[in-house]
Amino acid sequence: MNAFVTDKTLAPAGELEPAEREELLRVDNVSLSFGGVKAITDISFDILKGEIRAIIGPNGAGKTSMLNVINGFYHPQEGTITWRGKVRRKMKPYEAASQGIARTFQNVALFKGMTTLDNIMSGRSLKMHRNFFWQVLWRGPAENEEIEHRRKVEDIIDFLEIQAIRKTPVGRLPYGLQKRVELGRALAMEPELLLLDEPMAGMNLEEKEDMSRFIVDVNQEFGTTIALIEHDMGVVMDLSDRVVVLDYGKKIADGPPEEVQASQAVIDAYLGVSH
Amino acid sequence: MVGSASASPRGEDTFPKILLHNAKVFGSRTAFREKDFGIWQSWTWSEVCEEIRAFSIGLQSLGLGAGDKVAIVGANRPRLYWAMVACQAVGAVPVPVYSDSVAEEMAFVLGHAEVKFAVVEDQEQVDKLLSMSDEVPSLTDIIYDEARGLRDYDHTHLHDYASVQDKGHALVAKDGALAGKWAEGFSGGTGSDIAVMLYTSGTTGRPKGVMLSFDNLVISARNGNAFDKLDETEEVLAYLPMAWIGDHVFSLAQAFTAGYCVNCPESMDTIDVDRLEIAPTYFFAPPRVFENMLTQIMVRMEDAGKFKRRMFDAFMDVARNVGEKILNGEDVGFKDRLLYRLGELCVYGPLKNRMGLTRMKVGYTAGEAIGPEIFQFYRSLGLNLKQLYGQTEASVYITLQPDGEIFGDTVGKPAPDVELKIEENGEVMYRSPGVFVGYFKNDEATEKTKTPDGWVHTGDAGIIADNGHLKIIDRAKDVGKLNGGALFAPKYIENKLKFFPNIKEAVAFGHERDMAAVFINIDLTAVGSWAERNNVNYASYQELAANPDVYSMIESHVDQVNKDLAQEPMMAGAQIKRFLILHKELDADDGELTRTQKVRRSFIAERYEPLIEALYDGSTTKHVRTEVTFEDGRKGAIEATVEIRDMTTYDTDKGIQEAAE
Amino acid sequence: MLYDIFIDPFVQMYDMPDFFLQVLWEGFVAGILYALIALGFVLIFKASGVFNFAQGIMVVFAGLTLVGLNENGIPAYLALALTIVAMGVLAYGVERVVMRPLVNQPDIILLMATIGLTYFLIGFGEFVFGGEPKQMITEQLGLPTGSTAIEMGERGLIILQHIDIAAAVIAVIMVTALGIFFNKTRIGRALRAVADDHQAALSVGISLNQIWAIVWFAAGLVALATGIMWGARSDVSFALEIVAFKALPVLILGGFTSIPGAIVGGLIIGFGEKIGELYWGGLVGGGIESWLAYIIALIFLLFRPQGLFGERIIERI
Amino acid sequence: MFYREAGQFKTSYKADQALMPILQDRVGLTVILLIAFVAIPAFANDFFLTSIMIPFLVFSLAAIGLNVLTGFCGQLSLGTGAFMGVGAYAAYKLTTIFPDANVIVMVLLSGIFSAAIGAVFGLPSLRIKGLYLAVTTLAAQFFLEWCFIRIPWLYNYNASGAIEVPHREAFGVVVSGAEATPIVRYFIVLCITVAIAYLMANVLRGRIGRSWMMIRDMDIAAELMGIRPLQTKLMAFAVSSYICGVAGAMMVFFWLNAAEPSSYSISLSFQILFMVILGGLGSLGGAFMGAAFIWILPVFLKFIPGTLGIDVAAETVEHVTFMIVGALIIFFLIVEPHGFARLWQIGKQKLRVWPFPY
Repeated sequence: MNAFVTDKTLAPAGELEPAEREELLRVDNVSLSFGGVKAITDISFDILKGEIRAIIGPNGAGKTSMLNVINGFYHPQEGTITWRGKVRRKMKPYEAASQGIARTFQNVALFKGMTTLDNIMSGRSLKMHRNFFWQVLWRGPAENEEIEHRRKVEDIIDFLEIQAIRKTPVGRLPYGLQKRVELGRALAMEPELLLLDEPMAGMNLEEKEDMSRFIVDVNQEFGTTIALIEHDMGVVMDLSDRVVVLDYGKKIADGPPEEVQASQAVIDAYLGVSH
Repeated sequence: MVGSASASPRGEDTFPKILLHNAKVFGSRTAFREKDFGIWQSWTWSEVCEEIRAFSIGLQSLGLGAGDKVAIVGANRPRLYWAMVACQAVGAVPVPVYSDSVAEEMAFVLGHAEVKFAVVEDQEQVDKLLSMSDEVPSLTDIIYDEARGLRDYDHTHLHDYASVQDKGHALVAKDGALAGKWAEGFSGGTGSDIAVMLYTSGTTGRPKGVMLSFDNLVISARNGNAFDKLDETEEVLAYLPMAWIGDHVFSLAQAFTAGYCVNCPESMDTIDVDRLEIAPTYFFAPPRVFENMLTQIMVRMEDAGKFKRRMFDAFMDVARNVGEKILNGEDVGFKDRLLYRLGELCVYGPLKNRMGLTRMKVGYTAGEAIGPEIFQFYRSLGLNLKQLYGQTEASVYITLQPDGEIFGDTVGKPAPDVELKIEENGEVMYRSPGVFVGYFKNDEATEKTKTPDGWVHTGDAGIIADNGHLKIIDRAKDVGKLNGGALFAPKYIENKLKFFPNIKEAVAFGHERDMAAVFINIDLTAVGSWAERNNVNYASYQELAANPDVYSMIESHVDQVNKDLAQEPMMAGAQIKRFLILHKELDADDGELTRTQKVRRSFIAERYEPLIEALYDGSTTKHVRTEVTFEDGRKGAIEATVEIRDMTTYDTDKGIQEAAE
Repeated sequence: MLYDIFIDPFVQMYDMPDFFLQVLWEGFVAGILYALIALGFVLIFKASGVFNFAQGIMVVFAGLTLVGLNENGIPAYLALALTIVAMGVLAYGVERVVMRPLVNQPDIILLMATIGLTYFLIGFGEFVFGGEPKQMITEQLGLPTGSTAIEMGERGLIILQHIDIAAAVIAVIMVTALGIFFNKTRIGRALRAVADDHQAALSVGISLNQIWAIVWFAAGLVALATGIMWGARSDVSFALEIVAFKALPVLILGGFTSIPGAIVGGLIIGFGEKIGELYWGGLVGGGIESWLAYIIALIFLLFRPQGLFGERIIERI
Repeated sequence: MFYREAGQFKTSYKADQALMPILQDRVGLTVILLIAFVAIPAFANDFFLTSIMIPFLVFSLAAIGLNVLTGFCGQLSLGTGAFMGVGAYAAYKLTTIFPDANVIVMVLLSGIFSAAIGAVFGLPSLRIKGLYLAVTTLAAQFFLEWCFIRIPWLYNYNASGAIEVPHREAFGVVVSGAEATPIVRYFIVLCITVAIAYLMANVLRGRIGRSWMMIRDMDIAAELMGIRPLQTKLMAFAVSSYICGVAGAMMVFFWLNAAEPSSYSISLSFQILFMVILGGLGSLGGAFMGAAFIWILPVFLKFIPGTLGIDVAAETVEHVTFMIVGALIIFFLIVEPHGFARLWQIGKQKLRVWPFPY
């Protein structure tokens, strides 16, 4: 008799089994070294559209280098990267950005001289096109464009619940909020693939919970594919659909969280069994 | 058009009708603002009318009809206010609910009110309602304002606010006559219809649903507007819970009848900034808000440089001396006037500016007693802050302080159209056009509260002072009588004592006894700093409390209270004859206070029985042993010999009466 | 045209080897002086990370003080000693008044402060000694003056100024002395510790302030030597300030923290400049000496941004 | 304290993003503009206009130019003097080639040449950063200076090697050459400076300005967000050099009347750099404050001995001025490394939150 009781279940709308998902990015046999020091050795894995993919591993396992390879900051000596079906070897970071790869950084890399609002607005740079002439005049097209993007940015500010710090210079914010602003900046790019480098490092429990919620919401609300590096295993197990584990630049496991957690190689790596 | 709303005092009698009127008269004036997405999104009266109409018609198409109840849950948002009027337009009754109340209580209210629809703020509220759908079988549909996180929910009985409005728009577009039909629908409504149901969280028992008619609200609101000369140019900030009668009257009833603009803040975190930006002209806050603002001012000034602090202190002294007098239009010397002007430039003006109260025409505080010092502070800055006494059952207004007749210890004169009387037992009773229709599904309670001829029991004891102002002294049920027949209001006496910074707690005894006597707890911080200044050494609370100098200091305070009491004919009989300073601090860990730091009178009476005896048997000292719980949870006992002092009492004609032994 | 650029100069070099060798010598001497100025920069940069624009003016200031004292009747050697004292006072003053309050400020602010110091020293120097160029007291200091001509058989002769030889010798002595100072003495090792890691230096218990005063003093001594040599070749004047900018390209080639780098960089710039000016300068009207060094450095930077002796920079995020 | 912001709220993004969202700021600016456009022309004498106001405005504009590059885009430049020189020589050649054209237009066009040359010298900025970049700009400085000396075509083969501003009229008034009145020059310089400052404020608050600041604050992050470093830096070089070029052209056309290569030497570069640093990196208002300090203070100092009745040789005054300026620079760097603009910001913030400390 009460319509609600029966209908209130959450419908997992649009959720597909991993196998049915389209491949967004594939890394094939990638190796990277700096002057003889091998950072990454022969790593292959893929990221499927719409999933949350975690990359984990002990310190110095090459996780951040992997992200740097994906968004074109480092160029691997060997191997290929396939992005939306197209193979690429070399790519400038700004090209990666324009193709829809955004990221956050391990040690917050915000623009310190700007406010929260401007930092997030900077994420819209690629989507704004008014040229110098219009910018100089301001009134008219440039101003309208600015307002149009300001609206989008305000959506993000609302989404991340950072209204109160909108006009605060980011340098003055506590660390946890800076991380949130950085996420906002990456979101402003409306990326297809969002790379998060230790989004919860240095946060307290409450901040971690908030951040986890935001990450899940981003994934569900905008359908953004997310690849994240994280040390907190609890978070990784909760959030991610699949996990790839690196150790000393090599891949040692890949699969759903439960499976990876049970893998002997992973346990060894984390307990520091010598090689 | 200024003042036009009050020029036609008895115009439209329901909010939907007033809405149409406002859309016509104030069409392009801003009616609502909400800080959202970084700017103040604004709606004019005609836009608001559009919005409400579309939503209302949308609701109708979802099956909402006359007599249905609709829960309104969420923070202050224009859309939620509109939802209330939209419901009223189709004959439904909105039931605003405290959005932060625990699920159990909310479930009771919604179930009791038999709500059919609920209009809520966001996912959090939706989840809460879904979780209690078993207890609220009448609930069929939920409408939410913010879609975030709700994308994947089943939408058969869940609707986006905008989609409901779209439905309304579409229907109007299809059938041009619909808008007219909609207006016709409520044109037959009358002022005696139920406008809204507000649940009061009684101190005991289940919440009761107070049914208020349009007449209650509209007439009260118009009276309020006329009393403070409010018109369509006012700006208010809507930040208090929507389920509270105060907010309902200030942000809806008065806003509609006067046509002024209601501003909703961005979030609770930004309220200070939002208030600063809007600078409301009509401001309402419970005392704790004013207390917090004052504390913030003081804390910040602590960090200021020496020069600024000196300047601040100096000008605040000036303000304390002459500020209120200037505000009240009294005679003040030229030099003081000049200094005050200078202070206005350097301190008061900037201070008011930072608080966002620069434009405040009139401000009210109510809900509980405000500390006289806090009240004075704001008034001395030149802010027209006033007190009022009201209740949900009265549609707020019972008494108001008229301009120029502001006294810290009274709550004002009866509001327009309000009749007031004091019962034999001291209880205040009133009768007014705002008196509620009744409690929903609770005739028993209605009969208990409202007499057949329309008088309402407030539950508060009070007295009417010589100048005609009402003074609330205590809860009626706590007021007792001395054996001599004099009225004994313990809380009144305790509060008077507690206004002294040196006194932290006081417990008064006297009901069915020969005289009034009190236990006193000194304030360790205040008295401690006094001790430091005067080189008084002490090792513990107990030692400080027993210090003769401290005793003398407290004695002088008690004496002052007695003098004050002697001024009031009704209270003069219950002057304090004896007092003692307790050897330990009253503590919630020992069960002497509630967790909200309220005195548990009966428990204390039992626990300190020997001391009470000593108060009444005339002894001057008493040795006691008390069980205590230490902070680490260990139990122990402290022993002390407590001194008891006799006090002088005064005649009403100020003559000194010998202390009765 | 192409002939003028690519062939003719080399033909000339072959045809007139005496002239070419003479040019090389000139370049060598100029290079030594550049290297000495650069050495002053390196000392301070190594220990405090400050790019000391005032090094050039310190050279002028040291020279002027020496000459000025002598002009007022103070014997040369005593004047030299007093000048050394003056440089010590300057070093102490700079440390107290400029460096200490500005510790931990961004590079550009420190750079600006040294430019401010330059202004101050120019004003002060001119105020005390007047703006006129002065003759260096070469003879009084016992430095050689004459010149030696080396015959090259039938192909002409090369003239070597003795003062230039002395400059080269002094430069070598200074570099060696500094090398020993840095590697063998306690203070020298402390200086290196500071350069490597300020925190570590502090934890070892070395006073940063002392060290800064010492390096500024050392840089002052280098400036004095430079001033004497340079002054002996031309005049002691404020024009030298512009020459001091040449230390920048030298540092870019040699790296900001390397003493051998400063020497090698100085020589490259010295040779390059003289050869470029004399064999190619004529093609564009001469005077290219004023900018050639920067262009050399610029081209160098584009291909090896970390300098000759620097390690490859790996950017991290 | 004078900022009473209560009741100033924004109902549109347009108002929220205005250059001066606070009413009191707008009033203040209006007052300053009124003084500049009305009070000064009405009351100032020729000396004040020629020796103080005109150079002050010219230097302010140059400082804005350098600030765009160094303050907003984070690229250190020591070649400002030479870029100003390019503007001056370009304007000189333009007005020689087109004698009938409006010389004000020529001055504005001359900036395009320095923009082009600035962009060329900005090319290395892709690979070179910080102090290293300063060296490449030094290359520009010395190379261009050399060009001004060695290419006689640039100065019309004058025997003196200097450029002398010809007599030109525009809108029926003599605007350049020896006969141009100070008041006319003042208005031209004022209008151009104010206009460019306003237009730059527009650029700086929009996408382009933001991309510069992104590069300045964290170039790697900027690149990973889709900013093309070379394009962005070159644009900063070009815009900066344009403004400097116009300032350089104004310097000779409306102030000095004649200029030789040494007018645009490295010491001018340093002077402008000081204005920017002391005024405050990354602040347009700071450029004006810095220019006022560096230009007006020495003029002021020169008059002090005279007014005190002390007889001192002009040279000595000059030397002492140098010392004082140098010492003050160090002093202000120590007191507030972020310049007058920051001092102003702090003061303003204090006034806004008055009487509170924060």
